[in-house]
Amino acid sequence: MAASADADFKTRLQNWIPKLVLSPSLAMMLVFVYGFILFSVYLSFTDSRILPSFGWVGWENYDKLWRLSHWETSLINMGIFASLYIVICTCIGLGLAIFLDQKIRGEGLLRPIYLYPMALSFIVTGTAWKWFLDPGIGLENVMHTWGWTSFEFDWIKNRDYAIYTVVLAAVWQTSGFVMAMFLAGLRGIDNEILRAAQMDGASNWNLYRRIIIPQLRPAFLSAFVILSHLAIKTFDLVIALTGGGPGRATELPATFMYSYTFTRNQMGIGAASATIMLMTIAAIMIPYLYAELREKR
Amino acid sequence: MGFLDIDNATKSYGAVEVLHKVDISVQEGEFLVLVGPSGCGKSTLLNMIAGLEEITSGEIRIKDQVMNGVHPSNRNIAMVFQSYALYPNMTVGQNITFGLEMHGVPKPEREKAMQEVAKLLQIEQLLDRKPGQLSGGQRQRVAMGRALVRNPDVFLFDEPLSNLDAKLRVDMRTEIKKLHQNLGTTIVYVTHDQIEAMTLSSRIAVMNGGYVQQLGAPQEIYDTPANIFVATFMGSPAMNVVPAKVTVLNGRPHAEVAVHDGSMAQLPFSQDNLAAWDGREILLGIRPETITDLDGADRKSSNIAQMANRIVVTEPAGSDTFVSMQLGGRDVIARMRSDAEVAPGQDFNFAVNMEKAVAFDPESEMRILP
Amino acid sequence: MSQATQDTAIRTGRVTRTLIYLVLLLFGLFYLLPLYVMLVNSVKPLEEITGGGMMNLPQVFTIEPWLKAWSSAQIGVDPTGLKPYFWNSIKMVVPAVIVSTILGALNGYVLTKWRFKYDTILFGLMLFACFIPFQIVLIPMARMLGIIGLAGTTWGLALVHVVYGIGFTTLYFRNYYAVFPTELIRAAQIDGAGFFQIFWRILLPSSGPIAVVSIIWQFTNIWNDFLFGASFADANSQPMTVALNNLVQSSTGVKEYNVHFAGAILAAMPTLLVYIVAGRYFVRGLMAGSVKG
Amino acid sequence: MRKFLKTKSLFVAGLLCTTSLAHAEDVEVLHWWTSGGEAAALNVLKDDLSGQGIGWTDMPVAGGGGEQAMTVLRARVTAGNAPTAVQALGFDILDWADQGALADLNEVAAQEGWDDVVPDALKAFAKHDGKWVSAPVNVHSTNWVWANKAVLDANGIAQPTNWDEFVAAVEALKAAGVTPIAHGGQAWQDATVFDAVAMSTLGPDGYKAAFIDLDEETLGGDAMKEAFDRMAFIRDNVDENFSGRDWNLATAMVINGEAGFQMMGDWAKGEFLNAGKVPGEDFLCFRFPGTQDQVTFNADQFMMFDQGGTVSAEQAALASAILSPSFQIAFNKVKGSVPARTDVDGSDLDACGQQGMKDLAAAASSGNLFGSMAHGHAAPASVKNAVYDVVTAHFNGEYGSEDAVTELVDAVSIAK
Repeated sequence: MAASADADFKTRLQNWIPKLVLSPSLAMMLVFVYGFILFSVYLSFTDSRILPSFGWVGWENYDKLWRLSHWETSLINMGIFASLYIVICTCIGLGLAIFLDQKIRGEGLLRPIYLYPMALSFIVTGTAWKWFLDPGIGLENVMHTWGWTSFEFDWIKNRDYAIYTVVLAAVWQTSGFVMAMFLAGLRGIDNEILRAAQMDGASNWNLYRRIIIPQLRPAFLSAFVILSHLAIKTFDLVIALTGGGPGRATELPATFMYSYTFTRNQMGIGAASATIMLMTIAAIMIPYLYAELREKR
Repeated sequence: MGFLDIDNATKSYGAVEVLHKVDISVQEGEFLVLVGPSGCGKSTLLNMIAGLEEITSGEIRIKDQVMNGVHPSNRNIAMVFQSYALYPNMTVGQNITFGLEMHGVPKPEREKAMQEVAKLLQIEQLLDRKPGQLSGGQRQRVAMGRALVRNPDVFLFDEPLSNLDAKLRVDMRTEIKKLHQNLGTTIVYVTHDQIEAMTLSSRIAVMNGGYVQQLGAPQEIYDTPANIFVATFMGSPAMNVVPAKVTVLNGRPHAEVAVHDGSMAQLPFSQDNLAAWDGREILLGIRPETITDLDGADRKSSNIAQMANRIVVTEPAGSDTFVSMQLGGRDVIARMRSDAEVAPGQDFNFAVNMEKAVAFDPESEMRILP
Repeated sequence: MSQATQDTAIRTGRVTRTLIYLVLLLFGLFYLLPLYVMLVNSVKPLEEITGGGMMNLPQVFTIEPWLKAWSSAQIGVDPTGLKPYFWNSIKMVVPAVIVSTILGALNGYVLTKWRFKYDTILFGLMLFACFIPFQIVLIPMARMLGIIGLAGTTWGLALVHVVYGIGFTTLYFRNYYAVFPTELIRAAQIDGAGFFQIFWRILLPSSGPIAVVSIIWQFTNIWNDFLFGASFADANSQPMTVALNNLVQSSTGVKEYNVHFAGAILAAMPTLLVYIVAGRYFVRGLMAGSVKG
Repeated sequence: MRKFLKTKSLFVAGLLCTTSLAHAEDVEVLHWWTSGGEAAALNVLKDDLSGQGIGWTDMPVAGGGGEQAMTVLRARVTAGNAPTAVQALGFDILDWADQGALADLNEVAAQEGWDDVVPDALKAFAKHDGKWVSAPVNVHSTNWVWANKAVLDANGIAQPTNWDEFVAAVEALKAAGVTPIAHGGQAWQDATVFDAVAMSTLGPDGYKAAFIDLDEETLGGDAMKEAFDRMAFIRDNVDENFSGRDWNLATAMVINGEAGFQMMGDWAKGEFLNAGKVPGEDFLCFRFPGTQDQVTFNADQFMMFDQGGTVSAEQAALASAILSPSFQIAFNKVKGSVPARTDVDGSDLDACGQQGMKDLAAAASSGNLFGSMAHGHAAPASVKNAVYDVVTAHFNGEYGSEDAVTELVDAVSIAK
């Protein structure tokens, strides 16, 4: 509302208070997020190495970046990781939520068990996971001592499979959280619709497939946003679990960017990879945000 | 100058004008009802009076004070919302006195005012409850209490009864009417229910498409609707509107209407105004209650016409029986006494009280008679 | 049909139910496994761990590793254990969670109930900010903190967490307030309540469920953060995760796995507690807002 | 923001002006020595300083051989809040000195006569443009092989002195069903082995040409391919579970007799000693076959950050304490390395340590002392990591030796 010239004090006050209240958050956002993004994009065109410096080098960093074979590896890994992670988390989350919604005795006990991994960082659970996945002391070893000697589970040591152990641990951490979101969605569905569908003779399977799951669309969308943001930011997990190895087999863009910016003293290349990452994120998120926010208007 | 003046008020959102130059003047103690279908702009107008929406152009004055740009709380108005808008975290008592508290009224006075209002509305025993524990009717009372306690210049009601069940709605309607009669306050009341509009108001503004279609006393609007929209919107069942042709027989204009078998019935008008329309098409408006059997016809009427037609369906409704027939190619409803002897398929001799008949220009849809 | 007497409309047979319980329990085990490994090995003497048998229950039960991790393990030069860092974390987390939640609530309130031109775009900007990878802000953020004089302080750290948490808290509260009846706001306006009075008296008392979601989310994220804590804290404000990292990642010498595990569980204790205690409200809070359209 | 950052030196100068004066009486030390032994060693330094009334603010950031600490350092310097002293390795020191961020310690150095007692190879990293900027703590040498004597004896294996003997020894162990080589599959460990293999294959001149001068011809030459072939041989003789293993667990395999050899720096000794093993009796330490005369080294130093133009009394005291003979001995006894100054009495050190000191002095005087590529003393971090990438990818079988050589040339040229 634009205040009329003859508005009284209270009305005028009420017109600018909301904007005033929003402004600190906005200012912080503009400086600390968008300002920094611009800064980082700018750095990607400079010869920065150990600290920011401002010698303009044009596209050189991007050129170097695309010549690095393990940048490619990290992008491919990101594709594998993100798609598997999002799909598996969604499936497990939805499945568990549906099962848990069947008037399960002990739901109060199971729910926190499913949820708690989200509370832990991989700095905390990294070692336990590493042990568990290690064929020498972990699952494989345990199976062997239990007499199943042909059991093999050495993915974490295997260049081609290591990325899947990263997926496994990541799914462990977040699928319970996704479950909670779906459970919330399920609990919000009107029972009368379900009864009506049952009167129509729908089987349980059809009930879920045709009636319930389509109604969970908002939960799917929320899950997608949260999962994709976690996938993009996955960093601690890789560092704690594989350190990017074996070799560079589990390198992700986030770890790539970190290592170039901070441990390899090639801040320019690091910034270039960050820029590409941000553009990818933007390409995925902006259409989504646009659709979501427009709808609500 | 009225008590509340709406002077050429216009509202637009961007380029879209949703209210067009509304001009209403409300007198002190008047009960104005804004009625119309959803999206007609009635709630927008109410919100503009309340100060919840800005006025794009024009003026709103209360007691000759221009209210444009004045904060809602400084207009000395009170509002009852459709959902009652009771603050869920406060008790009934706190809900009622919240406005006073915001205006800095000291606690003892607030208490006193609250007790008075609670007594008036018979909700004393509810004062410590939370809104979630109340029934619909009780919430309605609390919402009114919250408005009353402020002792405002103008009460605004935004469809306050639409969330109640049918019986309660009727009771509350009566209650509001009583309250208005006892307190003599000025009320602007928004509803889409024309019965509420008729029963409660001292004047009605019928709105559609952002225009005030007609402003007047209830009976005036009922008897002489300004146009087809008002005619069909007000009254239940709605006024029958059928195409007819004006023929002047014996110097008197008649409406020539086709009955079920295509033969023509001639219905004489009471007035002569339509002589100029001789031979032209009009739309004839007949209220259901003016079509009866011969015994049920209004004895005071000086112009009862007879018309033979075939009954299609009968719907006994206890107090009345509704009878439908074909007239002018349309379904027409007649409202008969419950003991009228009618049966589907029967050829029946109807009495039409042409004194109450209305005629519209089929092109402009405006009333041309009476 | 007897559905009317049943709470849920879905009915399942006995076999299906058994299967469902089985699956649920299996997943429960899957989720518990790492915690089990950590717990079991944190109460074993070191020899027992190096002797192998990660999954075995302890033969000798000892509480020693826990005591050591808490109060006497070597974190850097001083054998202080994790204790002092625990308080550093608390001092950082509490204000950061409170401020970011309050700001998120206010933003959500403005964005839903005091709409103005371009507010959706502003919200979109805030939401997109959630996706920024934190690694790229380290250097410019450090410079900023230096300029405003908060470098190396708990307050500086809290500020950083507030900045990068607002996007999420705003999202949660905005979605929640979007379904909050606007008529209540209007009623309060007519009653004479101002911007903050409406927020404080009307909205906030009804925001319990979503506040729980926001607090849980922020609390766990901030508590578990390592990158910012390591980069922006100095010796007196290093949070628990950094200390845990120093304990676990020491480059040479004997790795005291039992102490490491005990320390890890200690570091995770507050977030675990939050999830267990408030988990119930969490689902309720999600229901109340954030997963609705 | 750009205004603040117009030129590099202005940028850093601006930072240093805002450097806090809060720790007037304290020194703040950023390091990653958090294990019990290391911390005990640092405590010697701390106590020394507190004897002089100087407080010690400890700022440990462990992880990744100092990678994490370097990130933190960058944030601290950018924030204008640089610590007094920071543990650092090789080229990192020079990089920071290039930024103009380090203090000028010449005064202290002159007083204490550092120029005379610190070997030139170390000075190359501790001095920048003729200015002392850093105080070296120790010298690690990285081309060691650790062996379980009992295992070797049981299989009739003598200490190998060249590659062929080493191959024979490995084959013998393999035939006996012992894991020949204990190894942890982390990039820096792969590179540590590669360092030694390259030194033995290319010879000292080739090593220098390839990794210090970054000569493309040598990097892409046949000898380099041979070095990679030898890496492949080593890869074939480690156990299946090597990937991601910490180095000390690999050492434990040698200690326990599960494996015969481990190629690792001298810090591995601490593990043997902790396990109660006696050098020469229970385990052997010798130079990697074919590098008997060479020493590849890395040195821990404390670089001193400029605290506003002058070297404060505390900072000077810290620097001089680090290079004091008593601390050098006390620290290196615990750490397994040898003192950074050559004039100290090493009689307190054990057999391996004394051997190390002798080797170092000999190598230094004969020009056979080289900075370790794997530990950032041959080339800057960017190049080091580029080499890591290739070595570790090759070691994990991503490509063969031929491709590895091409990749190496390419990666180094990108990183240069």
